[in-house]
Amino acid sequence: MINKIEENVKILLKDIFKNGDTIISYRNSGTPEIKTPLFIRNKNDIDFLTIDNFNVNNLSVYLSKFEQGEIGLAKNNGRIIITAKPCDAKSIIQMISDEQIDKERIVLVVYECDGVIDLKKLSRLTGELRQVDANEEYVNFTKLNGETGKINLNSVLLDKCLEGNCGLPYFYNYYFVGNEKSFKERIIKRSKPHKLIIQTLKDKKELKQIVENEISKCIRCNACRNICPACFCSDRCVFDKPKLPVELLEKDVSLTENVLFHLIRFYHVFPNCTGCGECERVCPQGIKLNIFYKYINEIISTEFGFTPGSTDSARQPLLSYRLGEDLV
Amino acid sequence: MKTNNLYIPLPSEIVEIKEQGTNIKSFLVKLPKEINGSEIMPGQFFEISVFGQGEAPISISDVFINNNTLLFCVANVGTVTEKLHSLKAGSIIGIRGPFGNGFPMSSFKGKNLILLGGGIGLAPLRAVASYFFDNVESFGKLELLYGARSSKDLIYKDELKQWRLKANTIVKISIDKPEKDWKGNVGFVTSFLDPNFADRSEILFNNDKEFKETKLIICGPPPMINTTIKTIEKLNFPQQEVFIALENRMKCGMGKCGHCNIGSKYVCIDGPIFTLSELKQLPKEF
Amino acid sequence: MAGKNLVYLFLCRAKERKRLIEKINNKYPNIRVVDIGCSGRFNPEYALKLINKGANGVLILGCTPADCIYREGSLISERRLFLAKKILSGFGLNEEKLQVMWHKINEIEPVLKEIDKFMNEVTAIKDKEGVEKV
Amino acid sequence: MEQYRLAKSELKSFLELLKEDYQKIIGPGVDEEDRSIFKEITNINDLKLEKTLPLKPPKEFLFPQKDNLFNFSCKENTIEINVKDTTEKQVLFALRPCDLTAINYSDTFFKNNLLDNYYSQKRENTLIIGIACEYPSNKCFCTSMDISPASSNGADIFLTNGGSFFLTEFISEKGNLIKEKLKSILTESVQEDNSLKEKIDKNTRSLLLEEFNLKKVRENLEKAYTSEDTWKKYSDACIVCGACTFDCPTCTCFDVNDSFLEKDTGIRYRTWDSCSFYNFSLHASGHNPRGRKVDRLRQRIMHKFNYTVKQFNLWSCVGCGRCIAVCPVGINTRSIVKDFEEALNEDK
Repeated sequence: MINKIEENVKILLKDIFKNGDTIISYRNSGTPEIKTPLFIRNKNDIDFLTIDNFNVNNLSVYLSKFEQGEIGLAKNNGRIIITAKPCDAKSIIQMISDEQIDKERIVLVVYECDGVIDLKKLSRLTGELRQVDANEEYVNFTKLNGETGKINLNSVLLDKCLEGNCGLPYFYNYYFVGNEKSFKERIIKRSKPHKLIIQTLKDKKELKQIVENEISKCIRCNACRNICPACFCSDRCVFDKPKLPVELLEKDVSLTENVLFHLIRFYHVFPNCTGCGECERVCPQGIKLNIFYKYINEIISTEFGFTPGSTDSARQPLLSYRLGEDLV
Repeated sequence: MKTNNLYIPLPSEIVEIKEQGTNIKSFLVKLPKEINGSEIMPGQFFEISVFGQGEAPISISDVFINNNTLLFCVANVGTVTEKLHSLKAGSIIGIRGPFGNGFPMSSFKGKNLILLGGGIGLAPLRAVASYFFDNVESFGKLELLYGARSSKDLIYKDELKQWRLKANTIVKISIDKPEKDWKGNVGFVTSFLDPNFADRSEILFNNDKEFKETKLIICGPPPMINTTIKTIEKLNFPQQEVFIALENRMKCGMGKCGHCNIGSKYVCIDGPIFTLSELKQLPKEF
Repeated sequence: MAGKNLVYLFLCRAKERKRLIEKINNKYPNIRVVDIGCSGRFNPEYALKLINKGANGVLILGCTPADCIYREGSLISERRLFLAKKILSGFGLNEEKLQVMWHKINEIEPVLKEIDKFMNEVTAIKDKEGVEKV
Repeated sequence: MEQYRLAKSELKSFLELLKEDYQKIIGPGVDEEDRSIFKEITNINDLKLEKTLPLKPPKEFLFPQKDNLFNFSCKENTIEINVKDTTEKQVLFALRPCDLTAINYSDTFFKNNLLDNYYSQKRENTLIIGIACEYPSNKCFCTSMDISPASSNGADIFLTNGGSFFLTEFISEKGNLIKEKLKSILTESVQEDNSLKEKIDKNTRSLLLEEFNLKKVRENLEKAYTSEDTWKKYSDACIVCGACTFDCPTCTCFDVNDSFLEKDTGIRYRTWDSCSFYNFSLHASGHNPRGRKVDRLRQRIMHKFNYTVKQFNLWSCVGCGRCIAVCPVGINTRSIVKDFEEALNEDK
């Protein structure tokens, strides 16, 4: 179903594309199962675009840092047309409500997706691949030595797709629904999102243990910070300021400094974290960062009734107060 | 300097600190006995350690073999240099070095030297000048063309006065913008190389018009180096006679940490002095 | 390097609380008093860093909302500090080490009483947790 | 260079014999999520030889992410500096030819003209046992960097899988030193063992996804510096994190920093640094010669495929594919290099 959407997306993009615009989408990289972001500036590149279950990246990271030119693209006056899954759209909407990007310059093309593939799960089940493609139900692959095989799509989806809490986007310019039946199924699946691991995190000793052996693996490569759409000042991040008289964080890679790095990044990001799961996906050491984000997101929604990315104008809790809450 | 571990700084005491310009100070420090003073060439640099803060690569400004001291000139631009500026005479710092290739003084013998300095770029050029004054007879003429943003940014003011009186030495100074009680030249330092500038370089345009007997030595901030290279190309001065001191970011000073890597060269061991012809083969990343 | 067994007291309008600060200094040698102008200006990152580095506790003294000369100084930091405490416990650190108290500008005794309570709590935590890691 | 057979059943005692001289044995194992990593092998079933290459390279055991250079204490007017020597001997077990060549490169780099004591001390105390590679990933391209999957250069002892035994070759004198001790569990090797290596080499070569011609790449890269559009095609996606350089076995760049432990005693230490960070080449004046991320991606590729060959006559890329596997946005070093293998496009 999702590859049928690809043709329609290409047709749409070809006729709305004007000179000076930039289209951000996905294309094949040198390895069969990995997709890489594609930046289209002239019309005939649109054919390289691919829409399938391997589009894992959250492209909104290039929007949030668009103006600063370090990670985002250099300034240009045209529009930015971005293809997005519903979960990426949530990040974009949260950025609009954080006034990081202005709505007029964005053309949001959202397409329905039956979930994206977690490459770690895929390689555990299939090993190294020479060729792979996926449809609604199965992933067909050929191994390096030529053997072919087929596995169930649901067995290799990302946890966030299994949870199914990637609701309908609050706003979009174009929305590709795919066929009627699968769209209805997905709406039902999304209506009862189930929580995966949030309940276990109550007792303090267990938490300290998780922090110790998870965060001690951290090699401080900044992948989680730079991929995060909610971490939008990563061009002038407080950790990179070369001239602070007393450095907030030292370059040392000990457990204390690593915990401090994640504490402070976590503290900066959680009000606008939409749970897109990119930080856990990109971590070269496989640290399960989502545990911490889910834990704090649950507190904000119960305490302040605020879920990031739900609307494009909600005032996030930290910027406001209410008399008589006596929280502290 | 053959201690087995080149990362270990040698303790050295600050003898005297002098204000030189807006947030620039010169530091006279004791030369540790493990370092042989006569081996130190102009254009080389030392890694100065402020313990607890870090290290900064500072080019050698002068070597006084007799009273065993070294002179450095440091601008307060980073965390280490800021801490260094807060120190008083008598406190202990660490120095490591000398690193870098330095100017090939022996190949300069018998030639005229033009020193083109920008702002604090005069610091390493002073080492060249004092080498010239120590062996005046084996060189041609010395001409110092020195520019700075404002009169307050000029360093070694009293030394400049003494150099004017020395034999076959010419000193020309200019500042970027006119100031109230400034009677000297006004304009960028590259204007000295411009043929129709009033106070233009004497060696280039009178004594050695074919540029056969002259070495051009440049030290200053990257923007100044870029504009100077353009004017030199206009003059078509022979490129292998132009010696440029680069100032890339450095951490180890021994070609290991990779910060000063340009193309296949490391500025700290293959430089910091490069001839213009060498620089042309490297990517423009300085 | 952050203080082994040190407690940091961030308070607002230090100029008007001189007598209180004197009392604290000679009563508790291991409390570091820091003037931050207004408790709304306190950046919880400092608390996260200090507690993570092994400090005993961080205490923030702000004005009561009615008494606050910046009208909403202490209120602004209310939610921020609450969520900072949650993050501390989310990372397995002890959230009781970070406390906030609001008092009128001229109160001395109630503040000292609350500081005593905090110091006992904090030392109790410290003994339970054993040696501090820095 | 004599060859012996080490029966796989004897592997357990092989490791125990090594343990007598070397305190630590590090080899490929798996973490709790079945991801292959290098870890300390305490007993035989920690060892997992059939997995793909561990993502974090063995360089962390020779050039650790954080290395204390020295401790200092500032007394009244003297500075006391002392360096802690490492005397712990370790074995790096079952390294594949790509990691062997990477260690060979970092040996040359750290020992070239000014010696780096910290690296060379650890390197002296390390015995390297290589193994022929039979489980490549679809990101590997070691054959394009003319490394054979069964090449033993760089190893002290080299094992080649022969079904029920390992063909064991003692190559360096450090390897021969402990040969006597291991003799008891080795058996004579037979003539047809010699064909084992070509068989593995041919089989692994057939599994690789694509190759490129290194000589043409190097020539084209000479002129490729200014073709910005080709570089931009890849660097636009780059998020300038340091994952590719931290997981690269031949990346040796580091940063040096001080920190105070007590009132006036502290340490100077070095940590890994990455040329894709903005601060890497930032001058104190604020000028940054590689300010844009396209400059930094170009620096990484040019350094690996052009610059180091001029300095040390050695490639500083071993085609292990870790930078491809670990890149958060799927930038593929191999396809960048293949882009430059064909003729240079016209926007020179």
